[in-house]
Amino acid sequence: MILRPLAWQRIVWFALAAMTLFTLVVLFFIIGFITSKGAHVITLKFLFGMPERMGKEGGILPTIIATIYISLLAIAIATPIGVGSAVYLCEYTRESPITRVIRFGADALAGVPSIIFGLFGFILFVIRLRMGWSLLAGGLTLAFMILPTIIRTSEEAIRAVPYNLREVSYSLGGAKSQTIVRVVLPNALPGILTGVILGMGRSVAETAVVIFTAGSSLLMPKSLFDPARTMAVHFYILAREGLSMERAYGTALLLIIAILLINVVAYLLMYRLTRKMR
Amino acid sequence: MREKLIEKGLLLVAFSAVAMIFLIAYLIFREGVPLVAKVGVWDFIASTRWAPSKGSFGILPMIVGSLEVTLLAVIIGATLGLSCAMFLAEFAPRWSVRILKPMIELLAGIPSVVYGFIGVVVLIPFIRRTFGGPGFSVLAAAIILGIMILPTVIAISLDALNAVPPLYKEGSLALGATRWQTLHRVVLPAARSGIIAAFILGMGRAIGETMAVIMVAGNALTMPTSLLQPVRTLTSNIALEMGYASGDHQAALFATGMVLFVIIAILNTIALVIARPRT
Amino acid sequence: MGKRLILRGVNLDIEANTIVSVIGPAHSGKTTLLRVINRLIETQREFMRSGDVLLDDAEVRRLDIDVLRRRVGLIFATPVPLPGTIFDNIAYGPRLQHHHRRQQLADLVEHSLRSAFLWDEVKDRLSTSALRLSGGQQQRLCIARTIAVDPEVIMMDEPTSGLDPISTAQIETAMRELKKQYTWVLVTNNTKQAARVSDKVAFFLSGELIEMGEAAQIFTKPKDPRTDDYVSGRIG
Amino acid sequence: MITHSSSRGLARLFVVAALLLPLGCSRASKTAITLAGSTSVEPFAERLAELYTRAHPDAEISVQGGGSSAGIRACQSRICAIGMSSRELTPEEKGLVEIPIAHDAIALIVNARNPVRVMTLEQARDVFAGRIRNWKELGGPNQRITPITREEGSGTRASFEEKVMVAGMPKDKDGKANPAAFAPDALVQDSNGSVREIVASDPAAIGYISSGLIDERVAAILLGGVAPTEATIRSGRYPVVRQFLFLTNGEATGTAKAFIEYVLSDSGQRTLTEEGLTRIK
Amino acid sequence: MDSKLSTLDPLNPRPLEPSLPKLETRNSKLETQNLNVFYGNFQAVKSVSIAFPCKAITAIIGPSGCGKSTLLRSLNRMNELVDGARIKGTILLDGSDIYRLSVLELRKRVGMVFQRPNAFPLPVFDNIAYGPRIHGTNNGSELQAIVERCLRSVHMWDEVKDKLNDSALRLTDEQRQRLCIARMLAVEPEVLLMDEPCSALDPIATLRIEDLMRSLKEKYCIVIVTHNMQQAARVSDYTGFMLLGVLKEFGTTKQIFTTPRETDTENYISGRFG
Repeated sequence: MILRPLAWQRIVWFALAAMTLFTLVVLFFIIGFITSKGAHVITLKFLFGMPERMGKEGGILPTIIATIYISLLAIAIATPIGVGSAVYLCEYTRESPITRVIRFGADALAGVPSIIFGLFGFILFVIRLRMGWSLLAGGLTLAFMILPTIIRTSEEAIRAVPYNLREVSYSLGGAKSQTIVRVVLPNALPGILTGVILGMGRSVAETAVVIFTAGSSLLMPKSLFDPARTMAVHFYILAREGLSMERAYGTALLLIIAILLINVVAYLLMYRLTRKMR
Repeated sequence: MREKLIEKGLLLVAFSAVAMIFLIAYLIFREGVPLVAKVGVWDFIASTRWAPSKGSFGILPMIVGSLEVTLLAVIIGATLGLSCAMFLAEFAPRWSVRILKPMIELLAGIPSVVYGFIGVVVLIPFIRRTFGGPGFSVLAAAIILGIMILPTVIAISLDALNAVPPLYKEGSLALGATRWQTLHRVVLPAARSGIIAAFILGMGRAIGETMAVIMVAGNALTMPTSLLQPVRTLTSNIALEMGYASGDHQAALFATGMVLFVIIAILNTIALVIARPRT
Repeated sequence: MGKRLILRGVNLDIEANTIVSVIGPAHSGKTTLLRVINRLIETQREFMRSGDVLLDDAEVRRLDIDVLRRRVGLIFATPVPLPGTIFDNIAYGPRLQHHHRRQQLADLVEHSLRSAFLWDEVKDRLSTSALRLSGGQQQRLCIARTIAVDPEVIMMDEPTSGLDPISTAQIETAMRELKKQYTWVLVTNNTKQAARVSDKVAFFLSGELIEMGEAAQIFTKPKDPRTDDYVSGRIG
Repeated sequence: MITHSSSRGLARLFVVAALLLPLGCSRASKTAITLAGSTSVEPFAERLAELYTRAHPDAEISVQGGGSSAGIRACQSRICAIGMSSRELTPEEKGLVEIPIAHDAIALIVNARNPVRVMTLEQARDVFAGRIRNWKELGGPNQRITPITREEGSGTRASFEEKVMVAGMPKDKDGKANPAAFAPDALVQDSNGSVREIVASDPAAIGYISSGLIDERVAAILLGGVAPTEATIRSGRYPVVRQFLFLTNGEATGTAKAFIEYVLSDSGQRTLTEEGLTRIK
Repeated sequence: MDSKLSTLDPLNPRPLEPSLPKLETRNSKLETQNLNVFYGNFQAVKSVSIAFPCKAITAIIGPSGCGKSTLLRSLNRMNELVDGARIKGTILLDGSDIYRLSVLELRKRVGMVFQRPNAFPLPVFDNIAYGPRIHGTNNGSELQAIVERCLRSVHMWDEVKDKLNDSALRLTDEQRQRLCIARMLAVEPEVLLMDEPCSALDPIATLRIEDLMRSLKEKYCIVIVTHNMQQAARVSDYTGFMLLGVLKEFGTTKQIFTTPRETDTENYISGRFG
């Protein structure tokens, strides 16, 4: 080594700082670009109006509503299953063939590309179970797409709950289920919530799955069995078909704002939930 | 008694993920296997001509295309992502990490179609002007995917670096090592499995990504020999043609999904073996 | 724990309403002993035991596990307040059994906190987080929490190892005051503490009970040379 | 107690989430129908549905893309009332009622800045088969051609193949010409719109789309000297024309029937003409 | 409150007066003068002046939270790893201010062993060779020689010479602690700081590490922090007693354990509190 360690460290510092800066510039360019092009499109009429002429004119209210419904539906289905699985994996078994099979399942599910989820959802829910293109079919498919995320993050959150808290509960005469409900889950809640938010973000952002399972109808969805077009799909169609670039930018900006809002709400919720514990 | 019931119920719930993966595999394979049997495994995966309406079902260019795009994307994403994570973990001031980390996680939530769209309106014209050709290319797809997986790679490898017990760091610093020496000789090896996991997840996202790739890759059916050539990946093949496919054509798309499934399984297994911590 | 033998041929008799200290160097099996008694060890990895643990002549494995753990309380080395308010912490155990009305619960909380000499310090802030208490207060909170489920035996696993001298003295005082109501088992690696508080002392080394006797006898004229080595500081 | 209140909080969250969802067990209204299928037909169907429901507020028509095959499949399994197809049905798919709603000419388009405006069918064939690779050969600038085709299975592509790619190809003994293969390095896009967007942004690109979607950023090539106008399309002089189909499983009833009648009516056909298609009646 | 504690006024401890009879230190190696260490607003060490002699073991004892670890960690500036840490006062190594050395140089000369054996998750060989490598030695045979010498000086060579390429995490706690000591010796420090090095070990391992310390004393200035009074009595030549951040008393080990001058020291030594 010719360079002195500190000189070497300085060089590395600059190299890493440059890479970090570059990364941040790229990422923020994306947001800046969308914001600068889309900000003027977002008006009350755009937010709360019905689309006209395939979205070339009018607003995007049905797509906002559809996005909210479908992502809430997805997490409402995936959260109990995911948290339940995580509780079983962490609290009820040790490493065994059973846990390995379950983990394999979750890992494999995490590796399935969304397009395959789309095909699967189309065949199973839309055609076989005769749900048609609908919020329900879309929500179910998305739920299984985000399930591995929720399992994984919940598992980590549950494992991060200090073991001695459980011991305290046991040593005060708490049964296992009581200990899980009263000590483990409340303390793992912030972590679980992170997983739920991640999953919700993925559902909001997903395009391929939704096109195949929930369809792309621009009507206002009135029931779980109605087809719908989410904001991400609407953006894709607007941009892809060249219907209206302006509106595409506006929709993209709204999508980013939606993700931001979800994160902020989650942060506030987490803060509220943990405040009492600190 | 009640406790036992709860346990059994949870076991059932926990198996739903397994059930789902088998159901997916079953449905995909049931549609795909007969076609592969008809065409022949070798002709399916090693022939370069894809013309389903004429009875040619060769997906080799797409396999090569998928792997090429994914590999390049992971190289881009991993280099930038790990550098960023190392900088944030060891050199950046704490307050900046507290601001930047949530922002980067937020970026992970931007829909891939938005990344793809930015690729179309910014990156493609740039490549077309700089290097000539149509712009839609392996390079464009790899750059877009590389950027797309950045937030994932950064967030997870940052977690892995932060999870290294401070004991190790202290031990190294107490021997008179610089922070960089400590980082690359002790912390990186100790965080190895977590960092590889980040790369694997990034890779998974890259190889499975569909919409963004369709938008920027050009989807041509050639064997990609240059970075500036258009390329079609396995995922985009499915999404492109599923809408109008029927009969054998549709089965061939399911078979494409099957191959994708197998490739991902192989990549995951390899990665798991590499990532297994040495004990 | 795997295949290691942690405790070997231990015969120990603990009388009611006494303070028995278990002393010994690190890895001598003291903590394991406590966990075998209240069966907390069953929640950990594979483990095997032979021999009996009798609580009032009943083998602990025959008792309902919840009942056993209510009868035999355990205080840990580092104070572990449950995240939540002080009140919630004390009320945790009683609430597990459901049948407690608000006023009853409040009385019970006050009684438990008084018993652990903590009431005066916290009575005005029962609804603040237990994590805001100092280390010594937290450990007394843990004692109060154990008292709230009305145990017969209270076992403590090096309860003052992380505490400053004043907090240590307060906890030792509480033990002495409460001796009339409970039987105490104190695991400590601080021989001086054992000498200060206990009636009887048991010395463990490498999983074996070497010697047990009155505190004075163990510290002044131990029968076994190994005990002598330890209490006089030649090993440990 | 924190453990209590927070789990209750979580429960509340889910209850609110559940209440937000309209838990309808069947379709909200009996007059609601779904159209699904070809992405080429989709924009026109959407426009028609918009106008129809404006006149009949009690009816609800949702229009899905998904592609001709998905539409056919959905129609066969009665998941949608009306399927939309831009290609002819294969023998296995026969059995559905086919209702042609419009003619659609497929126009060859180039960037408005590209000086080339006329091609013979054979030249068009050679461009897409990869035999002509430079605009110079067509009288344009010295620039490599970027041909853009549609994906295998697309109705637009099938029509183009049938009419253009066979031009001048040797005929077999049945008198049918084998179409030339598309150049493998041609870009592939999966919708008319995206083909148009690329051509609009790349002066070297050439593609083919529904003539109704041409805008000022792209120019239609006169194929064999004929421009795709209503007159040339209806008279059959323009060489690449296909039909857009509505499909029903059995005779249409209710809203579906009324909607089809509206589409075939004079005002429906006029709307289609306004949007750039050519009327069938 | 227990009457036995009445002599102790921990809330207002008096600092050790500089006027107290000064210890006769043969050439002191490391010395603090009026050292104060803060973490944010909390003062963990209060005006401590202490000199650590060459070729001797100095023990710092005291109950939990008395600041003994903080004192130790400020001697090689490891306290700086905590946000908001700062010091006031002087620390001298061989008579010159440690802040005039680069932090790397200081830590090279003043080595440290931690409470939990923190061998790196690397092979045994790489653990020992770590220090020499980061300080620029890359010659294979040279490293080989260093590794053997250091393992020999912690009496471990025979045990591990055949498993130099095994991960250090496979060793027992005691072996790992020895390995950490060997790793430190490989950078040829002058002062060894040990922060409760035996608290995780069983009595036999403890005794062996203590033997090792005695043998290392021939060459190094050793400072050990322990909450185990008996250990201090067994191994050290000098002992300092700290209480609530203040150095209450400092003297030869024999004097501290037999004739302490301060009542607090006596109370602590005799087990009346702590």
